[in-house]
Amino acid sequence: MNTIFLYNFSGLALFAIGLHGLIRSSHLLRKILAANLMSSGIFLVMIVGAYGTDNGMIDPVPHAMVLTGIVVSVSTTAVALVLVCLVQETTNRVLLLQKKKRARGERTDA
Amino acid sequence: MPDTAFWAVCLVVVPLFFAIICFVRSSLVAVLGPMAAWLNAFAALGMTFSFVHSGPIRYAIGGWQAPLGINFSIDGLSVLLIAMTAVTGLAVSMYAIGYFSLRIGSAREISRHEHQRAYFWPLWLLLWAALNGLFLSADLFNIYVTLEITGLSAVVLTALSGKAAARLAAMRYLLVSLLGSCSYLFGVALLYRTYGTLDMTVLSRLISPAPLMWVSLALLTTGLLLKTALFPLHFWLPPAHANALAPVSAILSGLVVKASLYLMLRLWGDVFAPVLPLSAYVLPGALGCGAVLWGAGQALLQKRLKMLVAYSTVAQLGYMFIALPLIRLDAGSSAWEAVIFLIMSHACAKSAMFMAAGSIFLKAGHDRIDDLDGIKEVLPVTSFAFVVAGVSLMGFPPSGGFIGKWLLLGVSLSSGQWWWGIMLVIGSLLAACYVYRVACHLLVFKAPFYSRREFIPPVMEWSALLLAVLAMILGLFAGYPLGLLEAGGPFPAQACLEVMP
Amino acid sequence: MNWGGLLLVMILLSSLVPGLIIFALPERSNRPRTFLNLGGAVLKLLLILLMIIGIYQGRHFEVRWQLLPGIELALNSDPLAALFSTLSTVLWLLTTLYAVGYLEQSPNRRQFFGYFSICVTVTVGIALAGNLITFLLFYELLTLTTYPLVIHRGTKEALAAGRVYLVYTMSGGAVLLVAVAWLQVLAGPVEFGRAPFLASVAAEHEGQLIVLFFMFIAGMGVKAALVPLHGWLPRAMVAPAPVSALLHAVAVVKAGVFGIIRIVHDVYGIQYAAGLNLLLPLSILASLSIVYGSLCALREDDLKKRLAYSTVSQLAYIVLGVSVAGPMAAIGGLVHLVHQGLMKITLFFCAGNLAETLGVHRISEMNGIARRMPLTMAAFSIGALGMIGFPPMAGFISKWYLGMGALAAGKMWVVAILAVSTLLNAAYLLPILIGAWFKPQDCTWPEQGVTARLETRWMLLVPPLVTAFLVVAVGLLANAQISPLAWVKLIVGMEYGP
Amino acid sequence: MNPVMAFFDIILVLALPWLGWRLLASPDLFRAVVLFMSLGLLMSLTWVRLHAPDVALAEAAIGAGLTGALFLSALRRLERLQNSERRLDDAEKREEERQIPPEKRRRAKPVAYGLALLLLVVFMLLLGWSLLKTPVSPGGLGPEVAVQMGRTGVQSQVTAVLLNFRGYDTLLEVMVLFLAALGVWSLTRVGQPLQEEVSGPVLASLVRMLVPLMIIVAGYLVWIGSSRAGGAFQGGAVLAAAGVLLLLANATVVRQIPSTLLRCALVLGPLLFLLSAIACMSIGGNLLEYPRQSAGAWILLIESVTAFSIGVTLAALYAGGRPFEPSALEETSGESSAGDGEEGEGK
Amino acid sequence: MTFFHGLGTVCILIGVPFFVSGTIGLLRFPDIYTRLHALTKADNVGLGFVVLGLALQAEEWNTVARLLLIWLLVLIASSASCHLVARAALQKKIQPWSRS
Repeated sequence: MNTIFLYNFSGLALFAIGLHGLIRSSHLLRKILAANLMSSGIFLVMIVGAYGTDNGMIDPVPHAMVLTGIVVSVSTTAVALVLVCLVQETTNRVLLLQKKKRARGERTDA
Repeated sequence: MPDTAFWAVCLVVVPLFFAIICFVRSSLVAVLGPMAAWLNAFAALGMTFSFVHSGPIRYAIGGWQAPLGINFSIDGLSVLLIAMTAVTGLAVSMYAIGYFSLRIGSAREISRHEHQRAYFWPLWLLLWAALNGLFLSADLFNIYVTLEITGLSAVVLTALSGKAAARLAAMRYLLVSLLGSCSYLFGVALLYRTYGTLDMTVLSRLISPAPLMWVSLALLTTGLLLKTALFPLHFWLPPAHANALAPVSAILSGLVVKASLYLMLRLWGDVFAPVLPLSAYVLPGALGCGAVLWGAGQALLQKRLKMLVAYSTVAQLGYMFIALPLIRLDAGSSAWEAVIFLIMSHACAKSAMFMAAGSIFLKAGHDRIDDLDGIKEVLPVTSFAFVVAGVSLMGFPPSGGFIGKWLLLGVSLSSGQWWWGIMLVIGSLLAACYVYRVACHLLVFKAPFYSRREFIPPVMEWSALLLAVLAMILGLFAGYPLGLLEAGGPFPAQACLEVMP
Repeated sequence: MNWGGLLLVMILLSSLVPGLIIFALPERSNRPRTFLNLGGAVLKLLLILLMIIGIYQGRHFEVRWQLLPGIELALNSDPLAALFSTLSTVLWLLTTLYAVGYLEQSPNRRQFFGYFSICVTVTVGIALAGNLITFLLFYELLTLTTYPLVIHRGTKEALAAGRVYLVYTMSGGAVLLVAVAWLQVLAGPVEFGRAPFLASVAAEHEGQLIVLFFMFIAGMGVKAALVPLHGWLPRAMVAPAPVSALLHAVAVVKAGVFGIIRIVHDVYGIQYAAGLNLLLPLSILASLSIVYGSLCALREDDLKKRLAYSTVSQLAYIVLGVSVAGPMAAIGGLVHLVHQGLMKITLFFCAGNLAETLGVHRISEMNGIARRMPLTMAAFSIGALGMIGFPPMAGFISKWYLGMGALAAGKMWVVAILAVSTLLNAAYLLPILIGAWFKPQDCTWPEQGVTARLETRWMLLVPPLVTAFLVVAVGLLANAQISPLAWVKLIVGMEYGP
Repeated sequence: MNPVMAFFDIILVLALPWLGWRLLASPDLFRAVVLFMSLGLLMSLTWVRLHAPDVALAEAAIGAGLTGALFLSALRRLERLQNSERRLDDAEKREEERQIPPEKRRRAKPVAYGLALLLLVVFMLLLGWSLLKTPVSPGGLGPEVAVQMGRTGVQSQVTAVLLNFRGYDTLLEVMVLFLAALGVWSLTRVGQPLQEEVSGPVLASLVRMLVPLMIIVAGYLVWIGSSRAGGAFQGGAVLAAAGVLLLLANATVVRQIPSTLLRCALVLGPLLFLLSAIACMSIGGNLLEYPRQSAGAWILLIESVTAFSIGVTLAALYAGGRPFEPSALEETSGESSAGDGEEGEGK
Repeated sequence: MTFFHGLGTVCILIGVPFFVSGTIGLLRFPDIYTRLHALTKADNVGLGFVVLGLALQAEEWNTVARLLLIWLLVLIASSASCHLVARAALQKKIQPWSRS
């Protein structure tokens, strides 16, 4: 029952909320936000793990991992946002729930 | 004579380098891309040879040994998968040359085609590099990064086709792979927290049943299953694979799903194997059965050729998961060999099918299965290639699929859990059904066939046929790859442990 | 690879290579295609003769190719293999000749002849297969290579027939696959020609072996058209006549029966199978299909359908002969493998001639047809009489030995079955002959533009005459040194011991 | 631990999930994005609290700042697309779709939803429980890193891990950024102006004042990275912020950068990183094995160039579409892919 | 030293309420202009006090310099952004709130 536990809890909560939002919310932008939340939760858990080591010293490896993770998630987010705009452009909607016909795709590559 | 490590590094570095160059001088892609493909294949060849000579090795990047630094661990499994990637990738690249050299339709379409080519090559090279890196690396977090590169470039490639359906599919694909990699990353984080290492080999030594271990295993597995599109989680795969450009579909279906599948095999068959009870393996097996039935059923219902092929991918992936419990049951290594065979022959056959489907689409201007009667008059080689690939997918002798099926059948019968074997046979019968649906249209004679476009570059037809035939006769030369596998030790973990410093 | 092995491989290649080249040739180039076909056939025949001479000199040819430990492809020339391969090669030569004539104007010949050659390659492969896995490989491939031939016409019913054919054979193949794998798990890789194989291996799990036996029979029985599994055969009649000839006499059904013989003789071994008393059910099944096939044939008016059903019953003779444990009966069965092939192919050639020349498909249209096509009908009659079993035709020999064998084995009911079936044969074949020869012509036939002096194209006429001659010859010269009978006696002698 | 700290912790710990929930629940997307950015700031506060200054810097700059900017611009573009909508009824439908908060949607299968939620909660509880059960983690690789620090050529442990122990990861990560730029350019048309002109005397002067300072700061961060918090990513992020500022101010400088130059700037970092990795091999070590004595120099070189490219890349990501390129090919392709939209929509 | 330290603490304690009030204003005020007003004015003063306090507590001079730099930058940024927000609001034709 200490700092570590508290921050663990918070990280898990963020992860859970993000997961819920990613699956539940319909607007694509919200889905992407949710994904970012999830990853923040994971990062939190990692950093807490690095903080609460028994020998009192900070473990730098998770920090490096989190840095990598942040960059990866920003890249993914950028691509995702562009895709959202494309979806909006082609299908006039920012949702994934679309007519079956369109999902099946009448025409493929040409 | 450069050693295995050198070739391994080349396999990662060369495509990255060429991807960058292709991006800077986008006018030269037509030359640089294929060159990179050939170099890559050559490096794979060299690595295979030196591996045969010198056996499995570990390579410490930056000179830092396992727990601290990132290591390559090169064993039979990784060499085989890299060779598979090289062969398939080379064929697809050749196909892509022909595909993007076409001048289709209006000026606008042509210029879009140019645009697609200019970006296809760097993306595909990045993807290739990431796949090689993934097969080589022994470090779970590094594998996460390579997985990310794979997924992201696959998504972009999917969306490259520009059609509405493709964009939607890509969006869904991106979200799924985001979810998958988040889950995977969480699993890795927890593992690191428990055991203080990221290296698979070290992990397989430290591993011990702890509550956190189970949770992280669950997370890792969920993420990987999402990315592999195993049955209940396959919803994203068919639209993505069916709506991409033809070479992209071939890549996605033949190679990309294999990445996470390979990781799944490593974790379940190797790293976590010591602590997992047999009953745990029933789950993937059962899901695999579901995938076989569901995928085949959906494939039978499809109207469009590419959708059918995509659903057959779902079914075939199920096949490979059925093998998991057998791997565990098996005393020897024959189940492992069987899985490798299934993976390799599926890579060749499925890529060939998608390439053939792409050519058919270009020629006919549509891919409605029922209207394809008599296309063999205008595309004899391609339709033959499709049929041959389909046959090898059914697991007819002497295809690689047959060897896999045969070995698995033997294992399941000898281990007493015969139902897995029966499931395999049923699966191949179902495969026969949906392949037949196409084949009876591709084989039947009906002239004249209305073709939308006159000329399909022969390289497109022959590369598909080559892959198909390769998949078909893979079984005749089963000895060599398996010899390689044996060289990698009876199975990866032990082999690496021996060479661990 | 030793020279003998090279010979075996050459035998396969001699029709495989032409087939592949034919695929590469353009559609128009008929002359090279014909040349390739016939050349391949002749070459194969010569090689086979070479092999037979070698066997007479007591050589043993064998070639092996190991895929994996436990999975090994082996070709091997024991007398039984020689018998079947000779039969199919001879008949293939004639069938090719016939097919070239038959399909002269029809389109899409490239595909037809390509698959035709490969199909025969596979058949000979089945014949020469040295172990169970090799047999399985070729057996499955046979399904694939015959399918395009069955649907060659591309019509709706052709496709339907093809679908039925695939459903039957694929499921049969699946059963077979499981059986083979299972047997391998129990007893290790199964080699042919080392009979009795299992007697030594598996004392403890006899139960599984019994189940396996019936799985094998089911798997093979599909192609052999044993009664519950014969459904595909009559439908496959939509295929062109040469294909029917191939299916019925050369390749498919023969492959099935051959498989059954292999299972009984080489895998289980007569004594062991009899010891597990598996043979009685088999013979009952056989006699069932004999009677049932004949009865169905009686009802059919379509000539080819009637012939198809008669195939069902005739093939059952072979199975019967094998399953009545006894040397004489075995001789009868095996020799019927050859005789039935000759007779049935004659009948199908003639039926094809009638259809191609006069457009006659139904028996009711055949009254007085002999005056229009005497030579064809003569050949037909010889074949038919042989089927019924008139001495001194081929059929008589086999039935004689069957009957003798049954008596020797003390199975009177088998003799009864033979008598009944003979009557039935007569009942469904004689009316055709009587009508053709003695009844006046009562309907007109569309002349399908045949301007030759002969009653039809020589390519269509020669093969049936040759086979008809052979039917008589093997009957008359049954005791000659090189007759099939002598050969079969040799085989059976090896099986049952002197 | 002292009560103040405990209080602070509890506030922070409760604030994070609460903000997360609010931002997902808020019906208005703009508000959601703003909440997300503030969440990012709180996160970086958390990182500081947990003694992860590097992560805090990166989070503040990239996680909160740039990601938020990306979201805002995307939102902007979506709204524009919707305004340029022809069929009103669709627009209205979409509007209300946008307005409905997620909880209200899909009342269709409450049972299934409930089950899924239950599953999620149970799994999370399980996770938390197992996290509790496992002992405080055994210092991970910290001690070994400390032992090996001498041979890395830098003082900051994080930088050592990032650029030396796990340099390969960082190489691939730079590739991921490159890939993102590649993807964005391959999917968008030629440089669409994103912002409407918010320029003005104040902003212009602000830019004139801040941008040089930011560049200096970036350089400082990269330099200090070898010994203390900071490094390539933080510096790059600051550079990117400068770029974003320029883009906002719509300074003609950034709009007129020729495409080839931009491409070169994008790949400079990755290329140099890759080449130096190979160079290490040619010197005789393994991949990325810097020579012992000059390791610091290598790392500094790589970091500075990479930082530059990272800055350019992030700014390019924010800018969205490809820069205008004179070659006819690119231009027409841009139009065509724009045309695609209408096609797909027409179907 | 301790004197400076105490003084610094006092300054910080003075600064905090400004922040609090600014935040409350941000939350409670009726329209955007007033909110901006509350935010910027209160925050700048509050920040000034806090920075002053920290500077008094600082050991060496470069820390003080940095703190001052931070203060300066925040001033510039907040004023500019406030201006921009207000301008954008005007462009959007948002009427200032009036008591009626």
